[in-house]
Amino acid sequence: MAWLGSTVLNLFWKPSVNIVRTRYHAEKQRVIKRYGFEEQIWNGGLLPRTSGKPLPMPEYRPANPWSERKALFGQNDYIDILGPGDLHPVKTLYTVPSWIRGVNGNEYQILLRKRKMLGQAGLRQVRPTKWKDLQRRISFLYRKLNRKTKTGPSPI
Amino acid sequence: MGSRQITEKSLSMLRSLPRISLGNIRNNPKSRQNPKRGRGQHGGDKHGAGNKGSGQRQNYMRLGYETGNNPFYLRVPQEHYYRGHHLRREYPPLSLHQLQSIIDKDRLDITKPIDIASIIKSGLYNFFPDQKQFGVQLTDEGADFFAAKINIEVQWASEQVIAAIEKNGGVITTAYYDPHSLMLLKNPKKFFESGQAIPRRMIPPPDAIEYYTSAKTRGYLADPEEISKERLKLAQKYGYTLPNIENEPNYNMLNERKDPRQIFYGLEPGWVINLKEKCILKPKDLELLKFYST
Amino acid sequence: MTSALISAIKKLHISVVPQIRVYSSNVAAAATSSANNLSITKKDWGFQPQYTKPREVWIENLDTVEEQKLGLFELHPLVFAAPPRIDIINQNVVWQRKIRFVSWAHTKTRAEVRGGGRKPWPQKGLGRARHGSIRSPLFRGGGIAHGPRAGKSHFFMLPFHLRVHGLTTTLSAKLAQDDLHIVKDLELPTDDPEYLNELIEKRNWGPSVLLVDDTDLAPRNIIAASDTMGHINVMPVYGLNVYSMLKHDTLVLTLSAAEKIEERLLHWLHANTTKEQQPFKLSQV
Amino acid sequence: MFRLAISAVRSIRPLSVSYLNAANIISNSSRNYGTLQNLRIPIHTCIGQNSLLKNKQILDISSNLSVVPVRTVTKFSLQKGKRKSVKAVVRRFFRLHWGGWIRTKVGRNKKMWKKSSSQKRRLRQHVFCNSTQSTMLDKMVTKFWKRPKYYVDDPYAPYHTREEFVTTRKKPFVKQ
Repeated sequence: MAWLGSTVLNLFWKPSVNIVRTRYHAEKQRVIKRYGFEEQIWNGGLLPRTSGKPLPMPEYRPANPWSERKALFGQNDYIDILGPGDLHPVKTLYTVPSWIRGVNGNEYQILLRKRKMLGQAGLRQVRPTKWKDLQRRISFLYRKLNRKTKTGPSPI
Repeated sequence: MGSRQITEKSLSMLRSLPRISLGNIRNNPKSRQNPKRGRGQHGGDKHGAGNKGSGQRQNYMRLGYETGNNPFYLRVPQEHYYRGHHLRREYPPLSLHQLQSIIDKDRLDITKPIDIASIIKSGLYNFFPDQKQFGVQLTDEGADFFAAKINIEVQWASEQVIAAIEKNGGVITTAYYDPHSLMLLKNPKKFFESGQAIPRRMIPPPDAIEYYTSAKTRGYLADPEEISKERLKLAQKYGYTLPNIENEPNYNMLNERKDPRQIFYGLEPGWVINLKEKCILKPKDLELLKFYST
Repeated sequence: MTSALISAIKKLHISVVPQIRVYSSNVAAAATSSANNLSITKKDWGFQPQYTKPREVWIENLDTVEEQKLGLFELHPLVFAAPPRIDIINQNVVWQRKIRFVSWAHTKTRAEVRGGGRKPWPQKGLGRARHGSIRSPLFRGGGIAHGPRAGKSHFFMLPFHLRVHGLTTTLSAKLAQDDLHIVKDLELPTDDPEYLNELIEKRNWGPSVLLVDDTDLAPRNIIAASDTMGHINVMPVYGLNVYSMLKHDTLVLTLSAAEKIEERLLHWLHANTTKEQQPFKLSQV
Repeated sequence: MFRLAISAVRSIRPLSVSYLNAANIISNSSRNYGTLQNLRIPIHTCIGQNSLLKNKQILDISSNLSVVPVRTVTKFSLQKGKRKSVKAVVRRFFRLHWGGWIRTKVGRNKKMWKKSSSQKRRLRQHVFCNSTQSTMLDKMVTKFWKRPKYYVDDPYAPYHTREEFVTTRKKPFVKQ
């Protein structure tokens, strides 16, 4: 009797089929842009290997960790301890420009020092725009630091 | 090294560890505070700015401003407490108690006359001639148990101090030094290295002349006979018997004084001290001799 | 034969004085035992080691590829057996990096970017956002707000005694890890770089070697031999520093250099350093 | 009438402009005494009788140029980038060595005719500032004013230390 039941079912009932509209990525049409537009994103499948212009990879140049500058880094930093005692390590920092050698402070204090030392060296005449920007920055920082910041205890 | 030989143990442990290099060193954990502000549920609450007000808005009012009131620091009537401070002379104090402890620690040689240079050299007293400080002021703290027989030269001393020193058979002089001379006395080596001739000591300014010529204060410009009279008077006033220093074995030391123009003991103005060749160069020119002797 | 003798001497030495050997100063300043020209130097320091015993190291040679032990040498434990504080070493290295570092990264503010003086469009009536300058930080091509400004210095002075202890700690760590060698002098028989390479290879000194001599002018052969190799460097005593000691695998001191280093560091460990401990002032340098 | 006025204004204008210039020169040169002295010679020699720099009006103004008083803290000064003291504080208050500040009383010179003698006596006293005020005053002055000053015969000498009280004493107790 089982065969009868199944044939009856097959006669009267059919499974519902959903028709799905498939659209694959590769079949998508590109949006056509106006003339001269250059697509920034690569959408042509795999990346180019052999032909065309090479990717902008910089040439590999290994750094020399034993160049003279790196090999002797820090020499004479303890010259006041190991040396005869009349020379301070700050005096041996030849690589640092003299106006900032051994100086510590905020931007305003550094700029004041720069103006004092480079102004005498003729920065004003040689680089008038730089000089003007320096002056403007100093006056801006003066107003900002003195009027718009919290007042802490005075330095000891 | 402690009792458990921690250094030895750690050094021997280091033997079996990889080589210390630039790549594997670090500071102690938590030695540095993280400069970043928190962002979590409660870490990101107020970031230390508090709740409402000018703190949170970062509108920092100028110091002392009272939102329109006459500020406190301007409200108080003027009273020039500091008037003339730039003209006044300072004398940093050294108590007799401190002096006694310096002597007890054997950092001061009392077989020689003591002046400000030897006090500085003890390393237990310091002063700054560039800050209008004009030398030692000996104060009477510890005068009761001061028990050293010394020949000391200070820049300022009170009557009690003089009595305390003379009671023990010592001698005290108050002497004026100008700031430049004090600079030399504070760091003689630096001056000698500069290769200059020792200058003359300047005479005291008008308002100090009286103090330094008075025998009561044992001024260095006072008459010696007056001073010996005053010594006796002071002994009678404070009720002690004045020891007779003439019979002392070190009478010469107790009687040694500097010339009013002299800065260092044993060195005269005009001399140049050559530290490198360890010799003294003395002027011979008559004009120079005349200049330095007046 | 030699090594047996030396081990016998060392055993005797240890058995006589148990755990802590306080140095007795009645031994002659330099006593030389005649066995095979082996010199054993006992030193009479101005500052006696009080609780720790002196370190003993071999005096080696550079004139043959094979290592020859020329004698024994004593090193002061305050300098060469200090507690190995890695944090002090790190602080010293950070300090050495920072004193010479100046950040030159720079951005222009809206005041420094060219142009931007004119109001780009009227305040009202256009339906656009209000703007006063095309160089404001909101604009493309405008100035940078709170950007880096050139000439940011990171200079600071590490406290004096931390620097002294940085040197002693690093020297101690190097000695404890067998990376510190004492040689008689820096005389080489030849100026051939191959010889120096072979010597370093043979003695297992690691590729990079820092040689320290007491004099300003090192012998010609060692300079010529190490000239082409960046990782073999020669320094005078006053040039010695924590960073270089850590960068090079092996530290080689000459006898006189070791004595000089010891003398300087012992001096500072016992001297009155009030002047050195004052806060740094540029005008006083 | 108006025209006249305008022309009058016009005739004044160049004068005012060069007057500004003159002020510029003066203020620039007064920054440095050395340059001022150098400038003095050409001014007197090169410039003729009817020079603007000899104008009495300008000279009056330039000789009376006064620095605008600043009565708040300057945290970073224009010349050296350092903190500056508030002079108004130094003129009104006095700092004792232990960190306390003393001041006079407010209104001590006002309406004295109607104050009783005891009130006047109280007004003559000098009193302490409280903790908040002292902290503020400490922020307003530099380390120069916080350094103890060792004068001889200082009338404030007894007040500079607080050795009398157990909780404020600094020196160790000395057994004799």
